[in-house]
Formats: sequence, structure tokens, C-alpha cells
Amino acid sequence: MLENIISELEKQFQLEAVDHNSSDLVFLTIDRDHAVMAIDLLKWKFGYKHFVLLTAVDFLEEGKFQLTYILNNPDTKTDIGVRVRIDREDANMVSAHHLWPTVATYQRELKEMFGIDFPGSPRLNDPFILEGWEGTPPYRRDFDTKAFAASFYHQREGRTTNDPATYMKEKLYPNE
Amino acid sequence: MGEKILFALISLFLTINYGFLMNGVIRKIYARVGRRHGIPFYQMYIDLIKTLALRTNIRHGTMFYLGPVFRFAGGVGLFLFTPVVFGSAMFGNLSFSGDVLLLLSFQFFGTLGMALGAGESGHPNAAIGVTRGLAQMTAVEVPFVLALMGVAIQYDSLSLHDIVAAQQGGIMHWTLFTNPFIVAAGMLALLGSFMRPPFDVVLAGQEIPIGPPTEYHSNYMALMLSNRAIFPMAKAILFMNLFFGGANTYWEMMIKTFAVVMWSVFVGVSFPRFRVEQSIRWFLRVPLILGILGIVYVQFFMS
Amino acid sequence: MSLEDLNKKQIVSPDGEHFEVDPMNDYFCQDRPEEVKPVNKIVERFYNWARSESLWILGFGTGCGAIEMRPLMTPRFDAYRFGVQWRPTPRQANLLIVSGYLSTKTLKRVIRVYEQMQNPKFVMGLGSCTINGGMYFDSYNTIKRLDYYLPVDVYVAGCMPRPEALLAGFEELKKLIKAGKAEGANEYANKFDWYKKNQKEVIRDWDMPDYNW
Amino acid sequence: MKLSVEHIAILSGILLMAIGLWGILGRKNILKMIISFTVFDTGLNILIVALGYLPGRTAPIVDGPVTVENLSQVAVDPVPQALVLTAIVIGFGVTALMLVYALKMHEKKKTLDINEYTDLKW
Amino acid sequence: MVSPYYILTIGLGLAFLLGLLGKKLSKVNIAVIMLAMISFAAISASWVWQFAFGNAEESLFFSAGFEPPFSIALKLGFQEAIIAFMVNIMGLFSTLFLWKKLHKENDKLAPVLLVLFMGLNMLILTRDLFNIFVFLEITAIALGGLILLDERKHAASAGFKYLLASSLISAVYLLGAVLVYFSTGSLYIDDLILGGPVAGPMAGIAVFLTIIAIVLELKPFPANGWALDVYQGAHPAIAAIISAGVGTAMLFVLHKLMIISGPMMAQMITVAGLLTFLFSNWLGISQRDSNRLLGYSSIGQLGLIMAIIGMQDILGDQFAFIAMGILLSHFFAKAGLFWISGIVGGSKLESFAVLRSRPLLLLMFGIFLFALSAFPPFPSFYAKWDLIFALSDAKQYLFITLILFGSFFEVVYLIRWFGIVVKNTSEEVKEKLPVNITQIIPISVFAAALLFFGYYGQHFMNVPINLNYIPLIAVAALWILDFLPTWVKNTLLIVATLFYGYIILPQLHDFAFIFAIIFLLGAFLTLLFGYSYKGKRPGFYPLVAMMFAGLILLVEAKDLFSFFFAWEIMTAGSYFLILRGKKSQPHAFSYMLFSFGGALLILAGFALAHSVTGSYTFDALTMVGALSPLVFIMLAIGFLTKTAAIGLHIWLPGAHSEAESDVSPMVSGILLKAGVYGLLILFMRMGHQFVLGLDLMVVLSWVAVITSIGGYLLASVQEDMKRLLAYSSVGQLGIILFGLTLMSNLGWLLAIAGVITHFLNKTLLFQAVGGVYSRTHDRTMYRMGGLIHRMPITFIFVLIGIISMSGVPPLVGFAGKWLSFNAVLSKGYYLQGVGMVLAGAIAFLYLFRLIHVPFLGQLKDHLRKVKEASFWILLPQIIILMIIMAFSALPGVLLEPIGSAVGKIFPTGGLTWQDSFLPFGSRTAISEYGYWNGTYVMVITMIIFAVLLGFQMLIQRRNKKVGQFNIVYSAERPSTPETTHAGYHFYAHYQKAVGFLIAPLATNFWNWVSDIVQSIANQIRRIYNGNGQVYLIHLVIYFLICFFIFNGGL
Repeated sequence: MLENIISELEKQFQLEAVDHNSSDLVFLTIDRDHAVMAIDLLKWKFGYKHFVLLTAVDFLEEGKFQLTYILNNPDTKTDIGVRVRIDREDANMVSAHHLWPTVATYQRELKEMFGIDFPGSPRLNDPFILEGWEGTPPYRRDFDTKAFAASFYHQREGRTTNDPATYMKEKLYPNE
Repeated sequence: MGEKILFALISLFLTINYGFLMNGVIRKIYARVGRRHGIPFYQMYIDLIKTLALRTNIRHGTMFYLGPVFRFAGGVGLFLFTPVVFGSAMFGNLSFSGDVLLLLSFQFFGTLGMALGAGESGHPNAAIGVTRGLAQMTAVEVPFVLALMGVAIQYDSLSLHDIVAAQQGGIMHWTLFTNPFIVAAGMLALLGSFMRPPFDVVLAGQEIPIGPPTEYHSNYMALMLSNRAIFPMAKAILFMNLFFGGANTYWEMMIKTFAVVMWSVFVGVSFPRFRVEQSIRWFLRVPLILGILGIVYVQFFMS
Repeated sequence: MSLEDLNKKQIVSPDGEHFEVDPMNDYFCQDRPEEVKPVNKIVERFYNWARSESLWILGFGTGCGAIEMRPLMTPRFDAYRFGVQWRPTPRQANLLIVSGYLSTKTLKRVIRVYEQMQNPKFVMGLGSCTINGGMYFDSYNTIKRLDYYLPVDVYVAGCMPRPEALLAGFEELKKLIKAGKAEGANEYANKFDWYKKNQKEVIRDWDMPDYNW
Repeated sequence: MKLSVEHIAILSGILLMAIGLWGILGRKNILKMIISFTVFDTGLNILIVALGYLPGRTAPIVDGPVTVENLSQVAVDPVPQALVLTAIVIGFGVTALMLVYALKMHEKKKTLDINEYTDLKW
Repeated sequence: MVSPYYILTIGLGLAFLLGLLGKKLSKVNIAVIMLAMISFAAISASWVWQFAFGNAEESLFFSAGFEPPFSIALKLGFQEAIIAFMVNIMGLFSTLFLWKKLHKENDKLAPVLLVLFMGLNMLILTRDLFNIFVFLEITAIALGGLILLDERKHAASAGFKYLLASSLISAVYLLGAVLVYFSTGSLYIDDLILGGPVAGPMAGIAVFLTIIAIVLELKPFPANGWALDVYQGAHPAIAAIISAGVGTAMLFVLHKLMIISGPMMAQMITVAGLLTFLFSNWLGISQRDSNRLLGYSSIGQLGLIMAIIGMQDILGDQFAFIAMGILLSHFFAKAGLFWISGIVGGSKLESFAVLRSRPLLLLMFGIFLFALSAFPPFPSFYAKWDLIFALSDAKQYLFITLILFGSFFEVVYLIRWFGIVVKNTSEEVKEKLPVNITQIIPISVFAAALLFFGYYGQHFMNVPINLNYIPLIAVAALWILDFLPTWVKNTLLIVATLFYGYIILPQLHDFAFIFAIIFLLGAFLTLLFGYSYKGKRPGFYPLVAMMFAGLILLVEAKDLFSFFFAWEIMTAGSYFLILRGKKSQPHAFSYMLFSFGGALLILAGFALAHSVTGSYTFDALTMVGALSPLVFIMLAIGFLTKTAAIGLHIWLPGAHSEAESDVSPMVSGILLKAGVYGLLILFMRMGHQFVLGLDLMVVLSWVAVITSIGGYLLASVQEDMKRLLAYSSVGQLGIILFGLTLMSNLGWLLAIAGVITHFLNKTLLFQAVGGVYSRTHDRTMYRMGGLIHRMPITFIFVLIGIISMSGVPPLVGFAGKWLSFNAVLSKGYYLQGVGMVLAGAIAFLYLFRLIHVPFLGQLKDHLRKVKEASFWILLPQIIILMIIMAFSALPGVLLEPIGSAVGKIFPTGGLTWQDSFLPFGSRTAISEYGYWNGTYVMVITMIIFAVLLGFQMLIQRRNKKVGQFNIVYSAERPSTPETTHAGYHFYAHYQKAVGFLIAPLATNFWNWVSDIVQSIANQIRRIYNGNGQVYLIHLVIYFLICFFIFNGGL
């Protein structure tokens, strides 16, 4: 079943990778410009009409963000994940909000947390979770949250940090 | 007249305290049903002092400021126009003989004032609560008035004094036994007017926290708490006089009103909440039919 | 609800007159809070007793600690015994429990709610997060100590503190109130500028008046 | 009954009227309708004269044997004939006016079909 | 006396002369024809003068000394003189109107015109059957020529159809005339009369043929398609001649011939006329072309007069008055309307909107339309009254029904037309309509003539007339003074009102007194509001004066006629007033329809009552006997349309809400009381009536209950505050009606007190809302909010208004509640009583909405700079407020006088009043069931309130006024006032619960009725398919049907 869909897709798009996760879940990697077209096709032709989620992973070392769109076909009970790797420096992606209105919300989140731009997506720049955030988006791996917290918030003096393993050992088995 | 005023004040003082204690007891009963200990029975007094003790308050405008005053004045007025104890100079209050219609209409004095005050706060929940209350009231009125009318026809009077007088002479002379239909209609209407579950959608604590009084606090709150002590008492006294033979002593009044209020409490602890349209439809079914039955009964079997 | 709401607006009146509406000044009361001193010592002691015996909590859960407040109403713990009751609106409540970690976004709401409560008002910090950030010590989005932003009367430590601990906290608070030491509201009014400075340092999109009456 | 002159006249008058009426109500061409009208009128006139005819009498013209004195005995009733004369004159006028109308109407629409002139209705 | 032969000579001679003169001397031509027309008019005027004021006697003229049938026999009597005068006046003014046209094409038009009027004159005067034929043909040819000479697009085909039809008809006539001659030996009508009824089978057919031909000439339905086309296709001035001139002459010919017809023929004419009247008015409803519409109307009117001629035996003495009354109205109005149509030029109803640029012309247009609709003070009003009464006396109920329906349909299209012309928003009037003096003069003269005959006509009525003209003179005076600025006129009217009240009030007693006070005080209070308007408000004050004149005449009326007269004056005045609103046209129209329908029912009811008792006083109603349930139902429905009982209420919300701010309180607070007054008179006289053992009062009491519940429910779902108040009026009137139906002392006390409190409350609220509107220019409540901060005084007024209205003690509204309960109990209408209480509870819904949504809640941005309403708006409200407070404190002041008036009708079961210990003469009302002392309740409530307020002020420490957004908003901040204000769809949950009760059943029903009426009309008028031949077939079929009916065939 999924094989048929993959072969159908291969005729039209260049699939960079096909990862069979299980019998009902497969991840396809497609290039940036064609991914949304493929999703469009999956939705209207192959019945993947339920949009499960859109998420991003920061591959700092490779200079890439990997976006993953997970689609579900409720009739065949199969899922297809569409992966797209986009450039980290000029992070932007074709918006898919026209396929499902909810996509816009995911895109807002990615914009706020990763700084990935989706031109044309509605209310993209409205605050989503953070209100009034400035600077590096917090989910980027080059953002140092500890240093930020230490400098930005008023800290209570006298807080110490212990390694849990050694600390618990000392506490529970002081004799050993 | 001076004596009368003095007596009325004494009566008001006693009854308002009784109301506070009763409210405490009601809370206690709610707690016991939930297998809790609940607040102390005197907690209402502490709450009252605390609300009075708040150091600041705000106002949204003149109507907002006057709303609770209207509310409490409505409660006190309703009480003062009601004869509490049959034939008693002490507890006859400021009524001549208690015209039921005056009481029926005077209920809305406070309600209206409060609704306007809440409205001026500019809080949407206040307006929503008021609309719910008014909508439900239109339905509650019908069986209640049917019951009232049944009583008036049966005793040929609208004066509470006469109505009670006609019920003297033993428990079997009470309207409860002479015309159970209208009493049933009236007591079901009472559930609606006491705003306990299942008819408490007006306040709806979790949904439109908490409806009309959302913006009220400190001394406004104190007035409203006091009103909550006197207003249900006045209504309970009205029902007692209409259906349960009135009272010959203050003690009798306390017991009977307690029973009347407890009826709403017992229903209240056992039921979840109706939506507005559900409660409206409910009142326009069973209680309405009972009320009409009562009127028919009065007209064709009693005269 | 966004910052744009507070931009000045050009409005045309029904008669065709043009005028400007400044939401911040026109919709909100701009006054600062004032300290309100007790009137009379003896009366105040009586009042304080009443306040301590009638703690009305605002039903507002800011973090995971809110889950520990529910059992307080159950037969097992039954906080009502101690005169502790829940109110749905800050106007009527006089005790604010900040239940656990507080993100900057929630902090804004907590400040607003706190300021809407009326003068003798008390704050209870619940859980380690309100004391020193707790397990969120390195979070980019939660505050690390509550008392820089609101005058806290009592902290209840733990992660999470159990309901018993909360009950103990109430008892502690009652003692403070009875002793006349729980004057958080007046302290807030007195050190208003300091609190505001701290608040505005972490809330970068300040979109409300300085004091929410 | 013998078919006398007056009967023939009456019948032919009625026949002409019937033909005229048929033409008026049945023909679509305006000119034919006008002609039918004249036929109808003629029939009517014949009918009137025939009805006024008294057998054996002469025309009511005071000339020769007919004098003013014996007019009522010798001549037929002059009134119907006078009426018919007037009616013929008037009929002439009407027919003329109708023809002018036909002309005008034709100028406007270039047709003489009565069915085409139904712009005003309802 | 001038011999009529001069007319013949002048006409023919000058016509030939004109033909000879030709084109060359056009100036002379016009002078000649004008002279001729003037001489016609002068000659006939001299006859009328001599008959009316001299001692002229009827005289006969025979041409050339011969006796008929050899001569042209003319008879000149008073009738002939008048009709000839009318026709000649028509000729004169037509010529004047056509002045310009004549100037252009005189050589053709002028002689034809001259011949036409000569022919008409002769038609009227001649007594010879054959001459009638000759002149019929002459007029037909002349008319045909006139139509042809006009270069309009469809004139030729229309004229041809006309010619076809008239030729056929005259052939029939000729045959008939000749047959008459053969069977009787004479053509002279008077010989035929002298010879008695024409005998013999041949003679019967002969008479039938002659008369049916004239009937056909008068365009009976449905054989009248040709005439409609002529009206539409011909030049309006020629159409005017056909309608007013030729029509009048033909009617007179018919009248002349009636003497030779038998009763059967007369009945046939009557039926034919009435059917024509009914159907052509009915078909007129869906007509959109102005000239054709006028054609339908003309045919209808001619049909009515034809029927009247047919009924002359039934009508007896009043025949001449009735026929002339309707004929004159038709004559002047139709000619005037066709002329106006000629000036306007367009043929769509909407194109008459250009008249707005010429107020005088518009006024005359209105006069013509209302004269046709039989409104007072036009002759048709008096004639129709007499007609209906005479028919009722003769028990011709079917005829009455036909006439009433026909009149109603007529009003439908006439008033709709008026509304479109006055208030059509789609049609913008840009430039002034060009008119010239020769066109204006005829129209103005005819309009003035209508008014003159309106005044003059009533003296011939069969009714003792005792109308009070003083208020009407005030109306006329205000028309004349209309150029003055508003404040002057306002002051004048107020002074006039007060002065009139000073004169009239001492003469009135009991209910009339109470209602007069309401009307006069109402006029005063609502007029005070008028000072807030700037500019001239052209036309406003005469109309206000007209409405109040109607109202005050209503209470002054002592007999049926004065009552009905006042009723119609008031209806017309209020219609115009409502029509002044910006978008009120459709609503004013439906108001007029319901009012007029109701008025017709009232008229019929009065006529029925009169036919039994023969009396014209109100007491006639008490002795109607077996017919009384019917009379009761008709009158009750008639009055209930005014009080907007449920089912008949659909006009009210729109009419009251779309009217101007100061008109709304007039029509809502005051005008509705006229209906109540009518009901009061009805109930007082007729009391309980039974149909099939069912007490109609019980039925009405249920109607009242449903009305008030329905009105209040509908009020509670409105978004528009004036609409809300309007629906509230529906409900309140239901309560008043309920009080009346109780037919007991307390019930009537309730009703009258309700009338007064409703007047006060509704005037107060409408004025307050008007004040809000004057500042916000908006009536939609949810778009406002928080106005208490900007308009606190208005807020207080609304507050007092709603508390008083909702019946919450201590204000006076509680009196109504208390009385209603007591009255219900003592009467035993328990279930209705519960309905009333339900209504009272629902009243809280809309009243709270009215005060909450605009005044409380969030102040909207665009209202931040709104100012308090102006002083002149507030002043009347202050007065009302003081009255309400006074009545609240001392309800005895209000109730005791009413009680004494009611006590005269229901001596038992009233309130007793007991002195109390309180000051200011406060007294306690004691009923059978309970007691009430307003002062006591008020004083105690105020003391409690004051004490508690003092307490609150004492214990608070820091009280801070905060901003509108300083609210608890679930820890959030409101973003805009609009999204924070709860106001739209306020009682959504309530609608969910009981919404099925307010399904628009009544509206749907009336829409359905109107659809049915219109679609039937549309279907029927398809028979006029425009084909001349088909029209001829109609004629033949009509002829045949009549023939068979007449000869007992079929």
C-alpha cells in the first residue's frame, strides 16, 4: 500500500530518502521546494487528510533544520511523515496553511521558537507562547538558556547545584 | 408608630441573625453531604466582619455604588412589609396585614437595582448573569403566581394576615393539606427563586465567575452578604404564611422557615445544574401543570 | 489582545467630529496605589482576627502546584474547617496562592490579579519554584524568585508541597495576620517603584497600566 | 311563408352583419377588419331599413304622387331612413378615421397585423 | 336663459372656421378656441346660476320648430346644467392645460377639441335616443382624432382599439335605438316615459340594447381592456378629458336612460358597476405604470358611480348627493392627477418623485389622492358614508362588502403611490421640475374646488352635522404659516393647544375628559421636544395639528359621524407624520392599510347599527338587537387594528420606530389611545356579546393576554431600541385591553390607569431614546454602551421610566400590577391573570435590556465625546418625571378620579379609600382582596434606602473611581470596548427556550394574504393582453352574457 504511494510519488518528485519505520509509518525526505506539493498530493489524492503535526529539529552541526510533517490517513490507518531539510542560516519554508488551517498555528510556533519563516502564513508574527521575546529564538541549539536565565532573572543567592548521583549517594549511603 | 418602628427593628435584628446562622448551617449541611466538616456555623459573621474590614474599594460609577444598597434595601423592605408572626405586635413588622402583591413585586426592587449596578461595572459576565436570572425568573414567576392566586381564591383575600387566619385551627387547615397542588407548584417555584442547584445558573461560579456580583467586594460584599441573610428569610416567611399555616410564635416561625429553606437545600445538594433554557422549559411544564390543577381544584372542588 | 490595542486611535464621533482615543489613559485608571494605614490598634486587632479566620483564596492555578490545592477542598484535608474558602474573582479574594513555577507570561496575569485584590491581601508562594526557581532554575522563561515581583507573606517549600504543608502554611499566615505583620499590600504600595522596575525587567512587552485597579 | 322582399332584406342584413362580425373578430389584418366593419355597418343599415319597410308603400319623398298630406298613408316611415342616412354618414367618418389610424400604425411598425400592436397591456 | 343651441353653433361654426384659418394665424386660432371654451363655460355657468339662484325652470328646446323625433330635442334642467358646466369647465381648463401644445399644432388639435366638447354638451342635453347615437359617434370620432394627433409612441394603436370598441358599441346602440322606435314609435325619451314602461318582447330587447351599449361605453369589467390602453397610451391631458369629461357625460346619459329601464336592468347595472369597482381597483394593485394605474382607478370610480345610478331607487333622496359627491371627487381628482402626470412626463410610479421639488404640486397631488381615497374633508368621504348607510338601511350587505373591498384595494395602490412619491429613497430628485403657469392653474383650481366641495358637501348629508371646526382651522392656519421658523410654529401650536384645552376641558366629563387631558398634555409634552429642531421642518406642524385635531375631535364627538370624521382625520394626520421618517415609507404604508381597513370595518359597523336603530348617536349601539354580535365584532376589530392587537400589530413596530424622534412618542404614547377610546365607547355601549354561546369578552381577554405576552416577547428580542419600545407598546396595549375586557370596576380602573401610565412612561422613554438618538444617530443598542457616563440625566429618566413600567414598587407602575391582580381575582379570569403575570415578568427582560445595553456596560469609543441631550429634549421628560413621582407618592390622585368616572358605569366592586395617618392627604386603597398605600411604601422604602446608603458611605475608607477597563477579566485585559460589552443577542438562551413562541406568524399570514391578492390580480389582468381584437371578443362575450341573463336564459 505505502509502496504504491511511494512509487507514485517517485514518479513526480525526487525523494531524497525513504525510511520505513514500520508497516504503517514511513518517512519521506523531499526537497524544500516540492515538499508542500507532495503533501498536497498526499492529502487530496491518497487520502492523508488528517494533519497530525509539524515539528522541527535543529541540526546545528549540519547547519540544517529538519521539518517533519506527519500526515495520517484515517481510512487505511497509515501515517506518512514528510521530512524537509532546510538551510539553518536563511531558515524559511513554503507555508502549508492553505491545506489545513491548523498548520498556521504550528508555523507560528516554529517561527517563535526556531525563527523559521513561513512567508504568507497568517498571524505569523503574533506572539504565540512567549510574549515580547527578543533575540535568539529559544529552541535553537545555539541559544544558551542557562546563561540567559542567569543574566536575565533575579536569582536567589545561595543556591547550590549538586550532581544527583553523588549527592544521593552521600545522602542515602553516607558510609559507603 | 414609634413603638412599631422599634418592634420592627428588633424583629429585623433577630431575623437577620437567624438568617446568618441559617446560612452557616446550610453551608455546613452542604459540607456534610460531601462528607466534610465544613466551615464553622458562625463563619458568616467572620466573613461579614472581614469584608467590612477591607481598607479599599473601588467603584465603576454611581449605579455600581448604589447597586448593593438597592439590593439590601430590597431585602429589608421585603422583610419589613411581611408580618412575621401571626397576630403579634412585636413581629408584625411595618405591614398593616401584609398585602401579598406588594411582596411579590417588591422582590424585584433589589434585583433590579443590583442588576443595574452590576451592569455598570462593565463586566460582560455580570450582564450575562443578569440575563440568565431574568430569563429564569420569567419562568419561575408563573407557577408561583398560580400558587399565589390559588391561595387568594381559596381564602378570598390577598392579605397575609387573613390567609394565615384562615389556616388556623390545626395542621389539617394548612394549605399544604387543603390544596396540595398549589403548594406543590409554589414549592417548586421556590426552588427557582432561591437560586440553589439545579437553578443556580445565574451565579454559575465556575462558568461566568460569578455572574452579577463579579466586581463587588468589601463593603458592597458586606451588604450583599447581609441581604443573603434577610432576603431568603423574608421569602421563606412568605411561603410559610401562604402554605404552612403561618406562625403563632417566633419559635414556630424559625422552625417552619428552616423547613422551607431546607427543602431547597436538600434539592440543591442532590442535583447538578440546569442550563437556562432547560430550567425555563422545566418550570413551564410540571410546576405549571400543577399550578393549573391547583386553580381548577380550588375553583371546582372548594367553592 | 496585543500591544496594538493600546495604540492611540482616531475616532469619528456620531456628529462627525474627529478625536483621539488613548486607550491607556482613557480606558484605565492611572493612579498609583496608596498605603492605607490601620485606623485604630484595638479595632485592627479585631479586624486582623477576622481576616485571619476568613481567608478567601482566589482560584487561580499558575503552575503544577495548582493540583495540590484541589485536595484541600476534599473531605480528607477540608481547608474549609479553618475558614479558608475559594472565591472565583480577585475582587472578593484576599489570598493569592502562586502555585508553582511562574513563567513571565503568567507573571503578567498574576500581577494583574494581585493588583485587583483589595487592600489587606496576602500572597503565598507555593513550591520551590517560587523560592529560587526550583527545577526550572535554568529555564529561559520562568522567574526565579517571586518576592522580587510581589510581596510574599509565606512560602511553602517543596516540590510539590503536600496539602498538609499548605495547611501548615495557612496556619503560619494566620499567625502573621493576627500579629499584624502581613501588610503586603501596604509594602507593595510603598515600594511600588521597586516592584515595578523588577516586573518590567522581565516582562518585556508591558501592555498594561502600572497599576491595575 | 312566402319569402317576401322585406324578409330577404332582413335576412341579408343579418347575414351581412354576421359576416362583418366574423371578419371583425376573426381577421388579423387591420384593413380586413375595417372592411368587415363597413360590411357590418351595411348589414345593420339594411336591417334597419328592412324593419322600417311597410309592404306596398313608396319612398317617403314628397314628389309626384306623394304629398305632404298623404305621406303617412302612401310612404313608408321616413324616420328609419333618415336615421340610416345619418348612420351611413357617420359610418363613413368612422371608416375614414380608422383608415387613417391604419396608415399611422403601418408607418410605425410596417405591419397591419393586429396581433403586433400589443405593447400596451395588463 | 341662453339657448343651448349657441353651444352647438359656436362649436361647429368655430371648428369649421378654424379649419379654414389653417396654420397661418396661429395666435388667432388659440384665441378663438379659448373664446369658444370660455363661452361654453360661461353659458353653462349662467344656466347653473339661474337654476340655483334664479327661478329658472326646466325647459325644452326643439330645433327648427319640429317636434321630436324630427328635431334635435334638448332638455335643460338643473342636472343638465350642472353636468354641462362640469364638462365645460373641464374643457376650458383642458384647453388651458394644452395651451403650449395647441400653440404648436393648433390647426389640427383645436377644431377637434372644440367638436368634442360640443358633442359632449349635446350628449348631456339631448333627449333623443338617436341624437345620443349621433353625438356618441361624434365624440368617438373627435376623441379618436385627438388621440391620433398626439405623437406618443403607442397612441395610435390604443386609439385604434378605442375606435374598434366604440364602433361596435355604437352599432349595438343604434340597433337598440331603432328597435325602440319600432316598438314605441318614438325616439324621444320623455315620450317613452309618458308611455309608461316600454312593453313587449321587442321593446325589452330594444331597451336592453340601448342601455347595455351605454354600460359598455362606461367600461365594465372585464370588457374594458380597450379603455385601459387608451388611458395609458393617450396624452395625459386627453386621458383626463376621457376620464373626467367623457366619463361624466356618459354617466349622465346612463342616468337619463335609467328612466326607461326596468328594475332588472337597474340591478344589472348595479352589479356590473360594483364588479367593475371591485376588480379594477383590485387589478390596479399590481400596476406600475402611472397612467394605466389612473386608468384602473378611473374605471373603478366610473363603475362605482354606475352602480350608484343603478341603485338610485334604493338610495332614494340621497341619490343625488351620493352620486355627485363621488362624481365630483372623481372628476376633480382624476383630472388633476392626469394633468400632474402630464407635467411629470414619466410613466413609472417612481418618476413622480420629481414632485418633491415642487411642494405645492406635491400638496395638490396628495389632495387628489386622498380625495379619491375618500378621506375627510373631501366630498367622496361624505358620499361614501351616506352610501354605506343607505345601503345598510336597505340591507344590501353584499353591495356593502363589494364597495368596502373595492375601496380598500383602491387605497392600497393610491397610498402606496403617495408613499413612493413622497419617500422613495432610490429616486434622487436633482433638478426642479419645469412647469408653467397654464399647467398649474387648472390643477390648482381643481384642488381648490375639491376642498370647497369638501366643506360644502357635508351640508347635504343625511346626518345631523355638528363638527367643531376650530381645530381644523388651526390646521389650515398652520399650512399657511408654514414658512415661519420652527420655534415660532412650535410656540403657536403649543399656545393653541393649551388655549384650546382651556376652552374645551370644562365641557368634557368622565372618560372624554381623561382622554382629552392625555391628548392635550401629550401634545404639549411632545411639542416641547420640537424646540430642539432647527430650520423650518416644512409641513410638520400642520400634520401634527391635524393628528391632534383628529384626536381631540374624537373625544368631543357625540355622534357616530363626528367620531368617524375625527377618526379619519387623525388617521390621515398620523400617516403623514409617520411618513416623514427617513425609512418609514413601507411602514407608514402598512399602517395606513391596517388603519384604513379598520376604519372601513368601523364604518360598516356603524352603518349596521344605524340600520337597526335609525339613530346616529352612540346610544344606537346599545339597541342593535340580533345583529349586535356582528356589529360588535366589526367595531372591535376596527378599533383593535389601532391598538395593534396581536395579529393586527405588524404595522406598529416599523411605523413607530421609523418615525422621527418626536413623532414616536406622539404615535406610541398618545395616538394608540384613540383605539382604546373607541373600545371604551364600544364596550360601554354594547357590553358582553355572545356568539354560539361564547362570550366575546372572554375571547378578547385571551387576545389581550396573547397580545401582551407576544408583544413583550418580541420586544425582548429586538436590537433596535425604538422597535423595542414599539413592541412594548403592543404589549402594554394588550394589558389595557385586558383591563377593558374584564368589564368590571377594577378592570376599567386598571385600563384607564394603564392608559395614563402608559402614556407617561412611553412618552418619557421614547423621548429619552430620542434624546440618545439625537446625539448618537443610532438606534441599535449593542453599538452603544456606557452612556450613563455621558448622558446621566437621560439615564435617570430611562431608569424611572422602566421602574415605573415594570410595576416595581414604590413607583406608580405597581398600581397597574396591583389592580390587575385584584381585578382578575374578583372577575375570575384566573388563567388569563397568570398570562398577564407572565407578561409582566417578560417585561423585565426587555426593560433591563433597554437600560443595560445602551447605558451601562462599556462606553464605546465613538461615543466618548457625546453630550447630554439638549434642554428642550430634557424639559418634557422632567415634567413627566415629576408627574410620575407625584402619582407614585400619591396614587390616590390618579386613581380616585378615574374610579369616580368608572363608578358611573360599574357602581359596585370598586376601590374604597381610607384616610391614613400619613401626611399630604395620602389615602389607602382597599379592594375586596387587599390594600395598598403608595405613600407608605414609598416613604418606608426611601428611609431604608437612605439609611443603608448612609451606612455604606460611613464604613468605606478609600473609594476609588476606576476606568472602564479596570475589570476582572480572567486575569486578562479587555482589548476593545466592543468585544467587552455584552449586548448583542442578549437573551439568546431565552430564545432557545421559548423562541418558537415568537415565530412571525402574523407577518407570514399577512404576507400570504397580500401575495394571494396580488397574484390573483396578476392572473386576472392577463386577460388584458393588448390585442384589440381580443378586447372586441370580450365586449361581445360580455354583451352575450348580459343578454342571456337579462332574457332569463342561461
